[in-house]
Amino acid sequence: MPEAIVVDQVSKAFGPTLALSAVSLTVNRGESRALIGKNGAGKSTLMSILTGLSQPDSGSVQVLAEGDAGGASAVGCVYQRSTLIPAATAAENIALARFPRSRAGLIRWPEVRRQATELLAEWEYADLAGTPVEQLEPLERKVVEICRVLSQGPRVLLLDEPTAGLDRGASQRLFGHIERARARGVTIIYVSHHLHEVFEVCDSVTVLRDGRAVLTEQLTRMTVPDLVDAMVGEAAATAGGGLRAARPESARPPVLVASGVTAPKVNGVDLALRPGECVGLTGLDGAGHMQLAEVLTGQRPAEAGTVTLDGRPLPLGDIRGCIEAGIGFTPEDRHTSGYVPALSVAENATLNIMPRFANGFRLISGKKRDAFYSRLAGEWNIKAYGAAQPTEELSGGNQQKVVLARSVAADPKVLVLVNPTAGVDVSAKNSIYTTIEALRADGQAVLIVTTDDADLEVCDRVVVMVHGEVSAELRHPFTEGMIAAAVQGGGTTEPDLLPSGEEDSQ
Amino acid sequence: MSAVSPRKLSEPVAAAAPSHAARRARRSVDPVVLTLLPIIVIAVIVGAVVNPVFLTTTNIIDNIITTSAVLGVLVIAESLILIGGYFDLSLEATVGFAPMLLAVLVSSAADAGLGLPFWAGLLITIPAVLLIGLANGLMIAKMKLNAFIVTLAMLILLQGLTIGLSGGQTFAMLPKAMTYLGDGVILGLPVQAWIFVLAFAAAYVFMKFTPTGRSIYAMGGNLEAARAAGIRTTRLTIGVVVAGSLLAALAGLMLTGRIASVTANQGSGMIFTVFAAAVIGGISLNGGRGNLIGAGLGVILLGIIQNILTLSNVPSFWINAAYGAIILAALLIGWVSTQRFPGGRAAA
Amino acid sequence: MSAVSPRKLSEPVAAAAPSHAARRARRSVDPVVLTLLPIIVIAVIVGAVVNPVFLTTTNIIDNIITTSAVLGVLVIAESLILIGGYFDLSLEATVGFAPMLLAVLVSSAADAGLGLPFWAGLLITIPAVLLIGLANGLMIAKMKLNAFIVTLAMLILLQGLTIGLSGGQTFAMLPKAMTYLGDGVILGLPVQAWIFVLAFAAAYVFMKFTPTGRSIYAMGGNLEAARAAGIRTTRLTIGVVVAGSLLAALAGLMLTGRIASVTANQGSGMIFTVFAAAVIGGISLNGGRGNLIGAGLGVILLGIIQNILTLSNVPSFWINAAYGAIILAALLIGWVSTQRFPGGRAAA
Amino acid sequence: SSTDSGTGDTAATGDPAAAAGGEVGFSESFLTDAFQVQLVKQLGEQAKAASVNLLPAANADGDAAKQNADITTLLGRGVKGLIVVPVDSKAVGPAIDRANAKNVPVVTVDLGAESGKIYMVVRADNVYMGKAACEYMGKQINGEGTVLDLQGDLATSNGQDRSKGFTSCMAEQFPNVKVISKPMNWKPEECATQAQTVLSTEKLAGLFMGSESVCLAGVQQALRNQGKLTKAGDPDHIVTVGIDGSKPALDAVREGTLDAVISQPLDLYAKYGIQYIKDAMAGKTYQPGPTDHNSTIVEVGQSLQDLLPSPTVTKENVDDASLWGNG
Ligand SMILES: Nc1ncnc2c1ncn2[C@@H]1O[C@H](COP(=O)(O)OP(=O)(O)OP(=O)(O)O)[C@@H](O)[C@H]1O
Ligand SMILES: Nc1ncnc2c1ncn2[C@@H]1O[C@H](COP(=O)(O)OP(=O)(O)OP(=O)(O)O)[C@@H](O)[C@H]1O
Ligand SMILES: [Mg+2]
Ligand SMILES: [Mg+2]
Repeated sequence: MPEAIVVDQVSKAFGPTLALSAVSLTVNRGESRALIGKNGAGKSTLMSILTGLSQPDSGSVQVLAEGDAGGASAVGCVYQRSTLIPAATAAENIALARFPRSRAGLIRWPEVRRQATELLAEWEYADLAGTPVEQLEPLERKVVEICRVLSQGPRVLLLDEPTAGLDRGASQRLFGHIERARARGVTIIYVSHHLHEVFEVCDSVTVLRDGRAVLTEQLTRMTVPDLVDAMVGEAAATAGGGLRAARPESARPPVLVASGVTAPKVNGVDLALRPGECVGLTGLDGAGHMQLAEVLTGQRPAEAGTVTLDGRPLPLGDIRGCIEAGIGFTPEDRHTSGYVPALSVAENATLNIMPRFANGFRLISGKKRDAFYSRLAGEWNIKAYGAAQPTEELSGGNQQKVVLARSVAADPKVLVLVNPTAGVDVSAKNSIYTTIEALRADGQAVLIVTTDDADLEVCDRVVVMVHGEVSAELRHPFTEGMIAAAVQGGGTTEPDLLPSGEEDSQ
Repeated sequence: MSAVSPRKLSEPVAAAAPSHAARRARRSVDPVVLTLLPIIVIAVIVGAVVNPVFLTTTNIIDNIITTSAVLGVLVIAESLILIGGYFDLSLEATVGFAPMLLAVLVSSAADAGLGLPFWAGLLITIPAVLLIGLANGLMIAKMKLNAFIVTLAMLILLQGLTIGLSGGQTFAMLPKAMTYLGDGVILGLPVQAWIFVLAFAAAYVFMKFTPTGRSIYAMGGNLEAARAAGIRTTRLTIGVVVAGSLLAALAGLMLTGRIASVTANQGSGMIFTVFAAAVIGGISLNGGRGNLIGAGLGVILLGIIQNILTLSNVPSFWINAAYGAIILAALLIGWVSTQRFPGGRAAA
Repeated sequence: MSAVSPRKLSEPVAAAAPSHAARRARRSVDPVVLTLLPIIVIAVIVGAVVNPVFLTTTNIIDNIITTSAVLGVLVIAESLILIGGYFDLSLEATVGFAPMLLAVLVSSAADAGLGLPFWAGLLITIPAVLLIGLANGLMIAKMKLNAFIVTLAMLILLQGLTIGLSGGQTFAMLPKAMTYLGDGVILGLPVQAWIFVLAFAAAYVFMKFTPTGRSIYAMGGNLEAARAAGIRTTRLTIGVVVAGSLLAALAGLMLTGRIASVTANQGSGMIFTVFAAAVIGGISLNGGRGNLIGAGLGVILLGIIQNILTLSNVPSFWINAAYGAIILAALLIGWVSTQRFPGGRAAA
Repeated sequence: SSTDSGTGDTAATGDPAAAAGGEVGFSESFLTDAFQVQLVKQLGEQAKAASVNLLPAANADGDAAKQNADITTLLGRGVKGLIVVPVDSKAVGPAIDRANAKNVPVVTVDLGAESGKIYMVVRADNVYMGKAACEYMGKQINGEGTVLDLQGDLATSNGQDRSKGFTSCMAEQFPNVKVISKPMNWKPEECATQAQTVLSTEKLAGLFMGSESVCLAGVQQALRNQGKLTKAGDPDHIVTVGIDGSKPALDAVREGTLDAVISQPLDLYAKYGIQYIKDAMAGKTYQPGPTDHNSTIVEVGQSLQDLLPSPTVTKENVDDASLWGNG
C-alpha cells in the first residue's frame, strides 16, 4: 500500500525550544492516523511543516508522491489557530483562493454565496454565509474553517484539535464528515487531546513526547491508559474519582448571588455560589451561559438584575471593579482576549496584580514577580524556558495555562473559568482539575463554564441553561446522558452514541 | 447524524437568526458609503449657500473633479497597498521623481536637459519607477523590514534625487506628449476627469471581482491565514507595491500636465492628504478593510471642502484652521451616523 | 503537585538548557540595541573620517546631543502613544501651537502680544494643551475614531490656529523665561542636553518598571486582553495621549528657546522624523513592542547622520539624497545583524 | 512722467467702469513667514485705501498645483482681476494662460511668470539681492576667509536665486573667500542647527542668511551661546548679512549685531501691486521706461516688469522711514 505522507528525520527548533527532534513517520493512503502528545509536544509544528507553512531545520517531508497532483488544494488543514480573514464573510473565507469565476474571469459572488450556504447548511448554519467571520461566535468560526477545508475535497486531511471549542453536536457532525472522507480513501492526520475521539476516528496512532515520536501503533492494539502512558512517559495520575465522590452540600451562605440578570441571550437568571463549592454552567452554543459568564465578570454590562459578592453589589460592566471586588476569571477565547503576545509569561500571569510587586520606589521588582510566577508555573505546570519567554512563543495549551494562572493570581473569592481545559492535554487537564479542587478545598467558590463534559466531572452541581434561562440543575451523582438531555431542554437521546469520555473514567 | 435531534439543532440557529439578518441588512449597503454620502450632501448644500458659483458645472468638473484627479490616482495606489496590509510613504516622492527624470531626459540641452526623444525617455523612466517599487517591495516583503521606515527613507532619497537631478530648477519647456494629460479633452471632458472616474471604477472592479484583488484583501486581513490558504504573499506584496509606484508615476505626469512643468518639490507634502482621503474613505490602516468607492468619495469630499474654502471669504489666516475644523466636524458627523450603523466602524 | 513527577519537568528543561544561557544573555541586552550600536559605531567612525572636528566634545554635546533634544522629547511622547497602540500626528502642531499661544499672551502689546505676565500666560497655555490631548484622547478611546485621521485633522486645525493667532508673524521679543530652555547651562552642560538624557532615563524607567508603564505595553500589545486583566483602557489611553501633548508642548518651548523666537510654521514637518527615530529605535507601529533606550539611540543616530552631513562637503543639491541613502544603508546593516539575532525582529 | 502715458482706450476688459468695481482675486504662495504675512497685510491695506475689492488671499501653502487650482477657482468665481504671488514662476504658467483666455488682467508680485501675458510683474530681482549681500560682505571681510551661506529651500526659485547670486558673485569678485553652503529649507530650526554646527566647527568671517526673517533669531541665539554675538568693529566680529528687512533685522542693524540687510521693497510691492491691478481693470496701459518711483519698467516676453529697487540697509540708512521694516 503506497504512502501518502512520509516524514523523515524532521527536526525544528524555535530559539532554544526543540519543537521536533528527528521525527519520522509514514502514513499510508486512506489511513487515518492520530497524532497525540502533551501540550508543547510538537503536534502543531509538525502539521505546519506538513502543509509547508513552515520549513523543517533538517530532515524532509513528502506529502503525496510526485505524479499525483499535490499542491495546496490536495492537502487540507484545519489549523489549531484560526486562519480566517476576519473582515471577510464566511462565504468568502470558504471560497478563498478558489473562487468560481465568470468567463470574463470575474468572481461570481452569488455562486460563492450559494456554495457556502450549501456547505454551511450541513452544519445548520446556512444563514452565516453573508456574515463577516469577525462577528461570529468561536464555534461558528471553527465550523467555517472546517467547511473551507472540506470544500476543497482534499486527498490529505490534517486536523489540529478540530473539536476544541466545538459542542457535542458539532463534534458528532465533524466525525460524520471524517467518516465519509475516509470512505472516499482520504488520508487523515488527526490531532486531539480527547483520546476517546481518537478511537472513534482513527486506525493508528503516533505519540509525540517533547518533540520525539515515541510510539506508532494500530489503535486496535491500544487502550486509553496505554496512550496516556506513552504521552506522559509514566502512568498518568487519573483525574481522581475522589473528586467526584459526592460531597456534603456546602452549608455556608452564598458568596456570589446573581438575581434576575438580563443581557443579550440571558433573560432573568438567578444563580448562587457558596464558598467551597464548584459549580458547572453549561448549555448549547447560544444558550446564554457564555454571556452570563461575561456579565458576572464585568466584561458585559447587564440590562437588568443585580449581582452581589459578599452582599456588596458588583460593578457590572466594569471589569476592573469586578476583579477588585474579588472575581477571578478566564476570558472565553484565549487568542483574542487571553494574553498579550509580546509580554513575558511572568507578566501575563501577573498582569492583574502588578502593584503587588512594587518596591520602595513604587517600581515593579522583577525578582518578586518572577518568584511569584514560578510558584504559579509550578502549580499550573506551565512549560516555558523561563519567566522571560514571550507568551506568543508558547504552545496553545501552555498559553491557556498562563491565562488560568492569572485568574487565580489575585486569590479571588469567586473563580469563573470559561472552557478551562480547551486545548489542554490529559495530564495538564488532570493537574488543572487538581488545582481547581485544591482552590475549592480552601473555601473558594468556583464556577466552570464549559461545553466539555470532563470539566463538569469535577463539579458538585451543574447548572444547565437553555434559551437564556436555567432549565435544570443537576447534583452529583449525574451522568453525561443526563447533561446531554438537559442541555437540549429535556429531549431524549440515544446515550450509546454520545462521546463516552473514557479518559476520565479510568 | 441520527444522534442529533432536529429540535436541538434548530435552537442555536433560531437564537442567532435575528442578529444575522440584521448584519446582512447592514452589509447590503457599505456602511462607509452610508456615512460619507450624508456628509457630502451637507458639504454640497453649504457650498451652494456660500457661493452660487459652487454648483456650476465648470466649478464641479474643472475645479473639483479635475483638480482631484491627481490625488485620486495616488489614493488608489495607496489604498491597494493599505488594503494589502502595508503602506508606502514614498509615493509622494515618485510623483516628483518620475516626471523630473523624464523631463531631464527629454528636455532640450538648452533647457538643461539631455534632449532624448520622448520614447527613449519613457524607456528609461518606466524601468526606473519599476525599480523603486521593486526595491520597496523586496525590503518590505522579503527582508521583512518595517514598511514605514523603508518607504520614508525611500521618500527622502527620491526627493533628494529629484532636487539633485534638476539642480532645483523647474522644467517648463516640455514636449506636448508630457503635458497632454493636463490639457487634453475627450468628449468635452478634461482627460483628468476621465482618468479620475475610470481609474476608480477599474480599481473597484479589480479589488472586488478578481481573485488577485481578493487575495490582496486576504493578505491584509490576516497574512498567516492568506499564506495558509496558499496565496503567494511575498510575490503579491511586491506586485502591489510596484503597481503603487507606477500609479504614483502616472499621478506625477498628470500633475505635470496641470502645471505644464515639473518643479523640484512636486508632490511633497501630498502623502498626508492621500492618507486622509483613504482613511476618511474607510480604508483601514491595519489592512484588509475598505473599498475603492469609499476612497473615491473621500477624495471628492476633500476636493469639495478645499473648493468651498477657496470660494468662501474666510480670511486667509484662518483658512487652515477652518479646514482642520471642518474635517473634525465631518468625523463627528460620521461618528453620529455610525452610532446608528455599528457595522460602520468595522468597515471604517 | 503530585501529578507532576520530577522527571517529567526535568526533561524539557534539560533538552533546552544549553541554549537557554545564550537566549537569556541575548535577552538581557535588548536586540534592537544590539542592532543599533554597531550602526552607531560605524556612523561615528565615518564621522571621524569625514571631519576630525566630529569627535570634539563641543560637536558631540552642543551640536549632536543638544540639537537632538527637541526631537528626543517628541520621540518620547510619540513612543508612549505608539507603545500604547495608538498614534498622534498632531504632536508636531502642538510644538508650534503651545509656544505661539504663550508668546502671543506674554509679548508686549508693541509686539502684537497681549502683554500678560509670564505665569498668567502659563495658566492659560497649559490648560489649552491639556484640552488638546483630552480632545484627541476622547475621540480615540471613547468614540473609537481612527487615531490617524483624528490627529491629522487636529494637526491641520492647530497649525491653522497657530497661523491665525500669530497672523503668521514671528515672535522674537520673548521674555527671558521663555528662552531659558535655549541658552540655560547647568554644571557646564546646556539645559537641553540634560533634558535629553534625563527625560529618556525617566521615560525608560517609567515604561519598564511601573505598573502604569507595563499596562501601556499590555494595552498596546492586546487591548482586549488588557481590558480582561482589569486595566482601564479608556482612562489609560486618554492619559497617555494627554501626556504626549504636554511633552510636545515642552519640546515646543525647547525649540523656541533654541531659535529665540516662535515662528508660525514651527515644528511643521517634524512628525516624519519623529516616527523615523522611534521606528529605527525599535518602537513598533502596531503597539506593545520596543523600549525607550532603543528610541533614544534612534534619535542619536539621526542626529549623528545630520551632523556628519553638515560637516561633510556633500553639495547641498545632493544632501537630501545622501540622507535618504544613509538611512536605507543603516536599515540594511541592521537587517544583516538581525539575521544573526532572530530575536531582534520580535522586539523591533 | 511716462507712467501716465497711454490712455484707457485700449481697455483689456470691455467696460472699464464695471471692471473697476469688480472683485480682485488674490492667490498667495504661502503664509508662514513674516515677509509673506506683511505682504498680504499691506496689500489688504493698500486695496482698502484705493477702494479695490480685493478678496482674501487663497493660500497655496507653497504647492504650485494648488495655486493653479486656486486661480482656476477664482476665475470660475468671476473675478475681474488677479494679484498672484507665484509659488513658481514656471509652474504658474497654465493658470496665467487661463486668466488671459478670460481677459482677466494679472499682476504678479515678488515673482514673474515665464509664460502668458502679465499686465505687470512687480518684483525685485532675487539674484540681485544675493549679489548685493555678497558685495557688501566681501568688502567688509576684505575678500578673505570662510563664509556660511544659509540657503533657502533649493526647490524654490527664491532659495535658488539668492544663493546663486551670492555664491557666483563671491566666485567672481572675491575668489579667495571660501563659501560653505548649507540648506535651511526656510525652516528656523534647521537654520539654527546648521549655524550652530558650522559656527562651532569652522572659523567664520561672514554669515549670509537667504532669509533673515526665517533665520535671524536662531542664528543670533547660536552666536550668543558660543559667545560670538559681537558688534561690528569687534576684532572677531562675524560679518552677518541677510535678505528681507524685517523689523527685528533693522533693530539688529541699529544695535550693530547685524551688519547689513537687503530690504525687499515690500511696501512698494503692495502699493504698486494694487495700483497696477486697478489701472489694468480701468483699461490703462503702460510703456517700458523709467517710472516716478525710481525704478524702470522693462518688457519681458509679452509682459511688463516693474523692477523695484531693493536697498542695502546698513547703520547709515537704517532709519529711512520708507523701509517696510520701519513701517
Ligand atoms: N513560533 C514559535 N516560537 C517559539 N517557540 C515555539 C513557536 N511555536 C511553537 N513553539 C514551541 O514549540 C513547542 C511545540 O509547540 P506546538 O504548538 O507544536 O505544541 P503542540 O503539541 O501543538 O501543543 P498543544 O497541544 O498545546 O497545541 C512548544 O514548546 C512551543 O513553545
Ligand atoms: N464587553 C463589553 N460590552 C459592552 N460594554 C462594555 C464591555 N466592556 C466594557 N464595557 C464598557 O464600555 C466602556 C468602555 O470600556 P473600556 O474598557 O474602554 O472602559 P474601562 O476599561 O472601564 O475604563 P474606564 O473605566 O476608565 O472607562 C466602559 O464603561 C466599560 O464598562
Ligand atoms: Mg498545537
Ligand atoms: Mg469603566
